Amino acid sequence: MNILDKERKLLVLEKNISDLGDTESVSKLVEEVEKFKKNEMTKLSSWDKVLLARHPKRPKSRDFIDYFSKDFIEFHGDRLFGDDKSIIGGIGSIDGIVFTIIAQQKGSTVEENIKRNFGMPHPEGYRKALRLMKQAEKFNRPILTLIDTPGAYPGLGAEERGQGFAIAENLKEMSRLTVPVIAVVIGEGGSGGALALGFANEVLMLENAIYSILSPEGYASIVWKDSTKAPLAAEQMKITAADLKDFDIIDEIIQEPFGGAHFNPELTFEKTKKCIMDTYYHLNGLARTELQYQRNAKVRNFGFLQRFNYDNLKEVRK
Amino acid sequence: MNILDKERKLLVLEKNISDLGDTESVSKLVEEVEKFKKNEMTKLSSWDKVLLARHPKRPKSRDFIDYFSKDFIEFHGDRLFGDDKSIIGGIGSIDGIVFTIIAQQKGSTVEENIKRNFGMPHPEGYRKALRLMKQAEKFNRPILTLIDTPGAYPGLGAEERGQGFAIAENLKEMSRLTVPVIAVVIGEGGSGGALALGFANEVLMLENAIYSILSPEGYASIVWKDSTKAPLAAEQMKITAADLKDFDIIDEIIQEPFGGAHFNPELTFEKTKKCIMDTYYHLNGLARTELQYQRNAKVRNFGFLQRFNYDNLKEVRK
Amino acid sequence: MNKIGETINKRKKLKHNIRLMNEESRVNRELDLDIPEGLYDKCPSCGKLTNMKLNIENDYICKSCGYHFRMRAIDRIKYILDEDSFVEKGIGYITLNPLYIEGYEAKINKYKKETSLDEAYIYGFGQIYGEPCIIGVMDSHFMMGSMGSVVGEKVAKTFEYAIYKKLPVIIFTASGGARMQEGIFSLMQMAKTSAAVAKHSSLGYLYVSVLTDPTTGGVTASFASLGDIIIAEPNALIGFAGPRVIEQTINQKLPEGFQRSEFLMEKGFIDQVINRKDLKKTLHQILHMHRRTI
Amino acid sequence: MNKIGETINKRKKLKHNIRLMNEESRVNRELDLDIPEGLYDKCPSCGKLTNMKLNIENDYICKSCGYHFRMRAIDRIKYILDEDSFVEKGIGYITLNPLYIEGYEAKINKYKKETSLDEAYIYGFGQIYGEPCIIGVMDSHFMMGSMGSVVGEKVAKTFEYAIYKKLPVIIFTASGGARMQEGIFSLMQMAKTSAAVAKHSSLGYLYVSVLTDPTTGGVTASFASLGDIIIAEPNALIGFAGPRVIEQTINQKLPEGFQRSEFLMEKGFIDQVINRKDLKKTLHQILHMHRRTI
Ligand SMILES: [Zn+2]
Ligand SMILES: [Zn+2]
Repeated sequence: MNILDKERKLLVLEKNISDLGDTESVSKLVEEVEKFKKNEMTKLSSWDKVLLARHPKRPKSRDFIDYFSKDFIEFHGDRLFGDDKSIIGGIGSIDGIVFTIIAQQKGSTVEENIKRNFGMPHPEGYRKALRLMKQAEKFNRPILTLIDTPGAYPGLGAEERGQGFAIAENLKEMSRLTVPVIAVVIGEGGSGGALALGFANEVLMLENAIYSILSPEGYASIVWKDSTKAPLAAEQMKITAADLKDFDIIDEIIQEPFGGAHFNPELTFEKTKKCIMDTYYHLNGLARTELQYQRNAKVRNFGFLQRFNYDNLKEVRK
Repeated sequence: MNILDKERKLLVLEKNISDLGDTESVSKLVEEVEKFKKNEMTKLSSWDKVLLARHPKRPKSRDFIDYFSKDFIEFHGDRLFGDDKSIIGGIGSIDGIVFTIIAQQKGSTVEENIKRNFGMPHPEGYRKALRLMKQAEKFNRPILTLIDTPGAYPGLGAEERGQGFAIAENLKEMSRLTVPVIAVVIGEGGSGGALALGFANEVLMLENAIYSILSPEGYASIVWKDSTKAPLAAEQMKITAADLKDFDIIDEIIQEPFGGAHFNPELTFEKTKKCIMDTYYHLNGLARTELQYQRNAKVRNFGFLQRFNYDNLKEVRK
Repeated sequence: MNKIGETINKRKKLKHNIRLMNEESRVNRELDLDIPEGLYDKCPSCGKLTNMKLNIENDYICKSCGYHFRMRAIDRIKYILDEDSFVEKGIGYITLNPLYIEGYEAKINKYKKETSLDEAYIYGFGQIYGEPCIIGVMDSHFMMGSMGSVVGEKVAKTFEYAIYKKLPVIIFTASGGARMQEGIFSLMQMAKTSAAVAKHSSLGYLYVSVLTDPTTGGVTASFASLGDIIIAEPNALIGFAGPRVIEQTINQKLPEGFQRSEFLMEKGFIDQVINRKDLKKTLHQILHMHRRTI
Repeated sequence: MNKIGETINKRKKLKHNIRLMNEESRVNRELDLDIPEGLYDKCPSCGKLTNMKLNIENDYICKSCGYHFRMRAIDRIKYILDEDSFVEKGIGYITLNPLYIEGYEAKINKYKKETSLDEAYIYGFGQIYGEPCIIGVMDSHFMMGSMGSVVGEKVAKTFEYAIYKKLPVIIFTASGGARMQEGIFSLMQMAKTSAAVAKHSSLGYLYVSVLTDPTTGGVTASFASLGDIIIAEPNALIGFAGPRVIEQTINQKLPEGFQRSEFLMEKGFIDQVINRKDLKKTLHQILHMHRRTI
């Protein structure tokens, strides 16, 4: 039984209770629900987290932004080719500090999902992001990115207009930024399409978010020629916040409420905001060149490898 | 009789001479030709220069480049959308100095003209130019631009992809360059489409080239609702090298051989090259910030206006 | 120039609150304009006859169809800036006739009289809900807002003054392009104004460009397109080449909405299309959010 | 891996002139490879059976159709660099198995044996007609040239070594993308290598990227696309998403030539498509013309 089945069962149980009204059997049922919550719904497999990260009711970037910032102004377009609606960009103040906010946006409805291309950016989306990052650099403004994408869109137009080139350019230019860059993986962090907004000074991640080099389905179909083995792949690939914190790839895990972010969005937003602002004030002490140095030094260390030492001294770097 | 008619007549006269072979009437004809050359073909109206600037046989940018530089390597593309063939860019050494060379290219044949879009760039052409200028800046390499365009292309795609934005961006970024920029108007310098390669430290101009805010035909059809009055417009608009030198808008006039550049391309190339290299060595003494300052100071002074002085002192700036 | 322009021209007695004074100016220009009660004009968009006074009270927007009337520079300043906050700079430039075009001076004088402006552009210091900025406004009623030497010079001065004052710049553009009558000098204003933007920008100051109907030609291909933030009013014509030139070139009709604000936003060139009613609020918000850097 | 790869694998006795030595290396790897006379193989492009030795003598280009065979890294180095000029750097990295994927180590060992390489990428100092540079070459015969931690580390080291030596970098790419088996670590190599390019570039040094068949995925979306000058061999597959993924997404066949070098040049992403026979000459010329800045 995965988390979605459990969630459904919980709703049935709770409905039963409210149907009963104020009878004696209620207390028994309440007890049962509490037991179910405690024993079943808190044990999440990697696959459960994949399901939660993609949950249709999970709050989207725009929901976070609207909670964080009452004065968010959206800026459109890459000044080159188009305005990619799968990436939202603009400025907004969070607790009095003006941030450049750049976020991948999935839709909450079918229509919005089509408009947002299911959160899968084209090159013009990444170029809009880069334009706004350079703007932030000009005004010495911190950058907040929210990551929630299945990946960069693999289509004709995207390839024609240089998807790989756009992502690479972002990575190169992000390494040059001298303002604080904070990235938060709020849902799916899919591949290079996520990393193109994720080269940050600090990477935060929601408890049930995932971040991976390809989708578990993709992995399963390559390795086992069977995409239904995705749950197994999810386990093997180490894509949860806890796994990535172990690897030191991310810096902070933001706890989600019981049942996942959508069980209590406000609480999720509040915790996320707190974590962002703590991180901001932590980074704010650094000089501009130090911010650039710190961001690059961090990435420079990513890798899991060993180098043969001829004096038989082994050095492992993780 | 305009210069093209005169040119045709000259060819007829010369043919007559060679048809006659070695007879007595030859010397008389030769005399007549010389008289015609001296009295008729050296008096050029502004419209004659327009015709020469657009002469189908007039050497094109690529001919200049091939003469200047034996090792020219062309670099294609804007890294964003396409490779505009109406602008050629690349690097080549001229007398041992490596330049970034960027040039508008008309075709010599109908096919080439179609391929080159008659020398009328799209935004991707200007963005390719900008990319290569920034590359030159990185490598501290002087920039040579050759200008020969009727104007930026006024089409659907060009507008959709931000023709005005691309030209403006070039002007802004050219003002920031700290390497020597030398522009040569070799044929038609048409409007903002020409200026987008023409914001230089020194602007050279071939004797029979033109440089104008719009075509004489365009001017005539706006002012007199009659595009056949273009010759009159050409006179009024002050678009020849001599006019612009008088206005201090350009810096040097490169003399063309008798009959125009196409009567002796090699000589034209050689003179142009000499003028470019003289200018280069003149600019080469300046520090990088001085180069930027000089280029901007020059443009800052462009304008023909007066300011009312309340002490009745009038100050004229040209 | 559309009808509404001519109409607004005739206002002569309406009280206005714009101070057109600065320390160097002894020139005081007559700016009292009025529209007679009960004057009706045709809306260029929906064609309805409407009471001009009512439209003006409705933020210069047609009550019937939402059309944004082309505003005069002085009306724009009055509309956007805080009362009494405007201090005009750069007064006293005189347009010359470098190419000796017959009738150019007369034309300029006619527009001067009609608009009570020196040229197609005015600028100065102002405040938007208390936030200071340097503001520049083009006026399409002055020779279609075309950019000659004086306009170019004043635009450059705008940025230089902003650097001196360490302030952001807001420019409202409205232009048919370069001013033909000044030939190559007009063309060079594109480089001059772009260089001025570059300098202001390199020092870290904000520049907001507000494109209004129409913004075409050399102005589009220079300072209008170079804002850190580019805002457009709804349905404004914005382009490099004019629609007629394009139609002649491609030999077909342009599609509906081509080169309009909304189209350009879709194509990635405009940050936001903003209704005139929300403009002041948005500009204030932008200025406020960039205050740290001033 | 195509047939020619396997074939070339078998070369064991052919004398070669590449020194794989450097001051820190006591590891001497067996690189003597040979192709028996009279070995024939099928060209992947035209399908003709051709004598491999003849093709190799023809610069690894099919005599019949001009197809550029995928080259092994060591052959590329031998082919592009001056004789005896190569000094390999960054020897001794060991690929680990961070996700404990069953069989990953065995796979790596198999490729090591087959290719005589540590990993899918080698780099070092070299000269092209006397012009010094730091050269890096990916090898698609080693696990499809996929980029894991070791490849990413060595690419980063390439740029760092070039900074130390104040030299330009040339990298020949050939990769199927990120190495799945190393999960998130592979992904992070994209940022690491891009940052290394940025640092080298900020110091004013030249980086020439040469894209060979195939260059896809994470390598395309990082250092491969970041050359000051980007060259491609003819008809190389170059893209971010693989053709099969795209076909599945859009549910139709890709057009002929899509994602090939010539297509990408047309789309503005490649400076020049250069035939292998002209490559060394062109690279030399580029290095020579950038010498002033070294
Ligand atoms: Zn109306
Ligand atoms: Zn073949």
